[in-house]
Amino acid sequence: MSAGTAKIIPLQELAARVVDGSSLAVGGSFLHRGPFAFIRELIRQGRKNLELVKQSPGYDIDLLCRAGALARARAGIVAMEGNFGLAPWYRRAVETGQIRLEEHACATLTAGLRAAAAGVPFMPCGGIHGSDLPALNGWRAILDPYGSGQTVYLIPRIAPEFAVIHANEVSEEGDVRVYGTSHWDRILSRSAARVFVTADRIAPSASFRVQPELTLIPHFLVEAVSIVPNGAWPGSCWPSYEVDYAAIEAYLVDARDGLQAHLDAAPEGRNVAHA
Amino acid sequence: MSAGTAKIIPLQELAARVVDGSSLAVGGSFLHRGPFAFIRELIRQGRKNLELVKQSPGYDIDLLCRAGALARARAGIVAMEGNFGLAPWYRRAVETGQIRLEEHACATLTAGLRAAAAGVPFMPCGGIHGSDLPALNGWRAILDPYGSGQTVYLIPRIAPEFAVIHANEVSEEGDVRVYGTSHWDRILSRSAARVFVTADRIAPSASFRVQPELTLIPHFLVEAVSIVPNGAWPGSCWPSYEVDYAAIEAYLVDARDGLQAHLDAAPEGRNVAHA
Amino acid sequence: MRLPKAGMWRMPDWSAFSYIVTNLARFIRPHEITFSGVNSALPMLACLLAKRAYPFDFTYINVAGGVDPTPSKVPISSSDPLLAEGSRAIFANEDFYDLCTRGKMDLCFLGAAQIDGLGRTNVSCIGDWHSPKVRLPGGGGGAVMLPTARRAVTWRTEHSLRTLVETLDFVTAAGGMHGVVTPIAVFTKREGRLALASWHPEASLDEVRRRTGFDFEADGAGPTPPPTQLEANALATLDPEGQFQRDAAIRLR
Amino acid sequence: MRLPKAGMWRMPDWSAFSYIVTNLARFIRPHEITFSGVNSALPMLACLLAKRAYPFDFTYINVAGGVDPTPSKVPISSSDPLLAEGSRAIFANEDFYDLCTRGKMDLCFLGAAQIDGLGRTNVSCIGDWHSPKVRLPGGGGGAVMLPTARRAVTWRTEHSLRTLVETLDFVTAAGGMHGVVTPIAVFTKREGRLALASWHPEASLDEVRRRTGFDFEADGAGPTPPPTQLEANALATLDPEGQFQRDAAIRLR
Repeated sequence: MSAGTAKIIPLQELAARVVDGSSLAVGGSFLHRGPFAFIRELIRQGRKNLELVKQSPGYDIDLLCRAGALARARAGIVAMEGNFGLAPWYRRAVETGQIRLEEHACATLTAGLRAAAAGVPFMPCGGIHGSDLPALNGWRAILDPYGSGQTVYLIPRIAPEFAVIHANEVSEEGDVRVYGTSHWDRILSRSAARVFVTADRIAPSASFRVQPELTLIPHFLVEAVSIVPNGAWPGSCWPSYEVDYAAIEAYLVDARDGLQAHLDAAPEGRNVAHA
Repeated sequence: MSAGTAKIIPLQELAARVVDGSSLAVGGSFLHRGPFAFIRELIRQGRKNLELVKQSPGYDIDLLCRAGALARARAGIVAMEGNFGLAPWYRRAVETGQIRLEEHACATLTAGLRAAAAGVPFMPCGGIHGSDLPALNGWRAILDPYGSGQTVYLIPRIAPEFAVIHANEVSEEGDVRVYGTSHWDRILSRSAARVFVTADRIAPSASFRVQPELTLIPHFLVEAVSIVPNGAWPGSCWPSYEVDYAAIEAYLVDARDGLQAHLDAAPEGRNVAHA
Repeated sequence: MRLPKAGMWRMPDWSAFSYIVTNLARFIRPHEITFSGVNSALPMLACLLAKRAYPFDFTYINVAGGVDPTPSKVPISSSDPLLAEGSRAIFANEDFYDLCTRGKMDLCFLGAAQIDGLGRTNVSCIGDWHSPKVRLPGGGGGAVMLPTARRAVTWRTEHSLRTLVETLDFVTAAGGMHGVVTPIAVFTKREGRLALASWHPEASLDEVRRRTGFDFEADGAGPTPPPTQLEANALATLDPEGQFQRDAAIRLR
Repeated sequence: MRLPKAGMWRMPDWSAFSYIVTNLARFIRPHEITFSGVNSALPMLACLLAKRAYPFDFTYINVAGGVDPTPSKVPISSSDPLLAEGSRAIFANEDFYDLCTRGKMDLCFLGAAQIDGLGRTNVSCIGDWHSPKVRLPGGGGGAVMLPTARRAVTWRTEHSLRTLVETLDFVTAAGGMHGVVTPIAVFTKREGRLALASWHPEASLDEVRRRTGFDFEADGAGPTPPPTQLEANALATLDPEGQFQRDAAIRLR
């Protein structure tokens, strides 16, 4: 991707670039700084047969399962978190075989992404010994060829087609800044073939020049950006807004048209996304 | 290491913790933000038989060779840089067998350090095929057990006893902040058993609380810190000072007592280091 | 830990909630690095309690990237960015996992749905993995952190034959389990198996045996020492309205 | 690249310095990611020249972590932090190496002491590695970047039988060499071997053959097109006092 080209497009156009059947790595963790408006837009557009890749999905994966948009998931730990416990529609989707799960530890999923980021076919990962996960996933262990006597598991490369991150701020050119923890967003942005970003707001390019050390993802790794105020709703986006627990409680009510009602309640309207 | 304990000690005491024969990973790159006052202090204290680990050493490794303090080096590329070309005392030390070199590509040295940082015995590294380096170093390649058909080299773990970083600013508690590129300092600080830091100055802890995202190394990974203004001299420490090319030219003159004259010309005095 | 003489104990009102939080906190040791993760409100409270109640220093890091944070309030979600408030660094996910796998994480709190006598955990499923009766959250930190942390401690808000089992439905994680806390008991590992360290003053060795699915040693076990004033005060400060206690809704029986 | 008709060329004053910098710059393509590293003043100048002289956009990243920097002056050291001045991000060493090994680095400039007809390089030693006549800088980026970058280009300030050789003293790096620039010639890889693309207008095919240690094809080769006004102006802006040219001290012969 080249520098300086106008990368800021409406949310609908950004979501429209993800075709049915795509593998999508999603930023944030549980209820925090996830690109949730983008996920909702995928659902509005009726996307199907997606794969989600995320260490700790929750609201996002539950929403995709509820909408019937998901076919596969590679995940470490799945829950609504807060006091909401399990993700009900996700749970049902796995229990009924609606989606195929590849269960990871968060660190094994990360190892697979690191393999993609480093351009190697696998990545060693510590621990795992004694777990049933390797047998389940066909992970191979090898003896250290350098004689330490250690046996270590090799996690195969995980290379999502898309990574979608929600950021606090972006520059006009697509440089990405986040506040607080970056969760797993750094490695997602280095392992996916195409990186999409939604952001609460644009910040002056000059502010990025003053503190380039704060930039998590440089513009040339980013294909396109949408400005979506409150794009992480009903999750938090530190330090701007906290989790909207009432909205999640409402979402969890298993009512007819509950999903549509939730989508309609979302801050991003059809046009809000236009920057 | 625990939080909050007073970690700031004089440079002489910091250097005194490195015993003869230690393996030392050194921060910065070529003439830029290296812990050069610390290296000089090791020489003043007559340290011997050290191993240096660094992707791109130059002035530091040349100084250690000139002083006869070095026995082994694991390095990617060695030069004075600028317009100074090869590092003369290093070159002589290798050509005469005074030191034993393990020649790396910068990325293979990094792979070995990543193995240590991740607690695994080896790390795969892309490229390398067709080079004489694997045969030289006994690196093994394996076929991807997951059937991609790719063969990839595994670099054995490199775990230095010490990493020494020069930073722009530290907090009283030992949190580390640098400006501009971090070079390889992040991975050095995660792969060494003990992390030492020299810094140009102390910055208020409050400033770290305001922008914790700027902290490269959190206090609990740092064993001890010395405040050494101009500690990267004759190298640069962006944005505070540039390379002192005249001092390096003077250093390169092969005069009797030239080394001592250079050490005496260094900004850090015997007592400056006391914070 | 000095135990009061058995039988002498009177304290009708040590809630299961306080029992778990307090006993998790008691695993924290001076000058160590302790970690709390996602879905871990009780360990989060335990770490914050230890910072207030204990006369020693330790490094508390968490899944929100916080390093010895001073949150302005205690969040409901244990991965809330509030847990990095006041932190002088962000130590994000890749960093704390690497810290653990390279053997520098002293104490990790890790969740579990089922625990067996070897201290192995299942957080994956009830029933067969491929056609589960209940799909649980899944792997999380366990499979990598349990075997690589110097000590791992877990907790269970229900102490029963279906949570403390002889045979796990699935082995999600195995390895370095050091301690387990339930509403009525504290187990620590001894010669490779969980052994009873102490029981809730209102419970008894018999009750713990009756409600535990695996066999265990109990030599030297007795009633758990009650919360000190400092522990009680710290928890009161963290949960002034008792909201966390109500939300947790943990019962002894 | 359109070549002027052979023999017609008159331009007595195209310095070897300008020849190398300009022809390195001409390998840069629109909308690609181009990297310059340590010990690489000439490629650094080539990238900065291309930014000024060419009517297209590309991403210039460098070993100082700079991304499309706007340095207030051109540093002597090609790894000087000045090369991140005006950058909106710091893309540090681990990041640009990973970018290259995962196949997303379009063009890498990599140094060499010896180059063979296959475009392999030696930057390690003259003589036997274990008892070298000259110990050279060593591996650097080459062994990993040369085979993984989409295109790698190198340069040599001396064009002679000891720098362009039939047999390397040591193979430091092998793989994706795309082009080589010397004071008198530009080679590009064709069917796995370096082929002459063009020669300095003051040189000739004969001279290039005489001074090259390996055999090469030269079909379609001719005099190198002279610097455009934009290229000449850009270099003049970057080196107004000719300091870099003097320091480089490169001669055609």
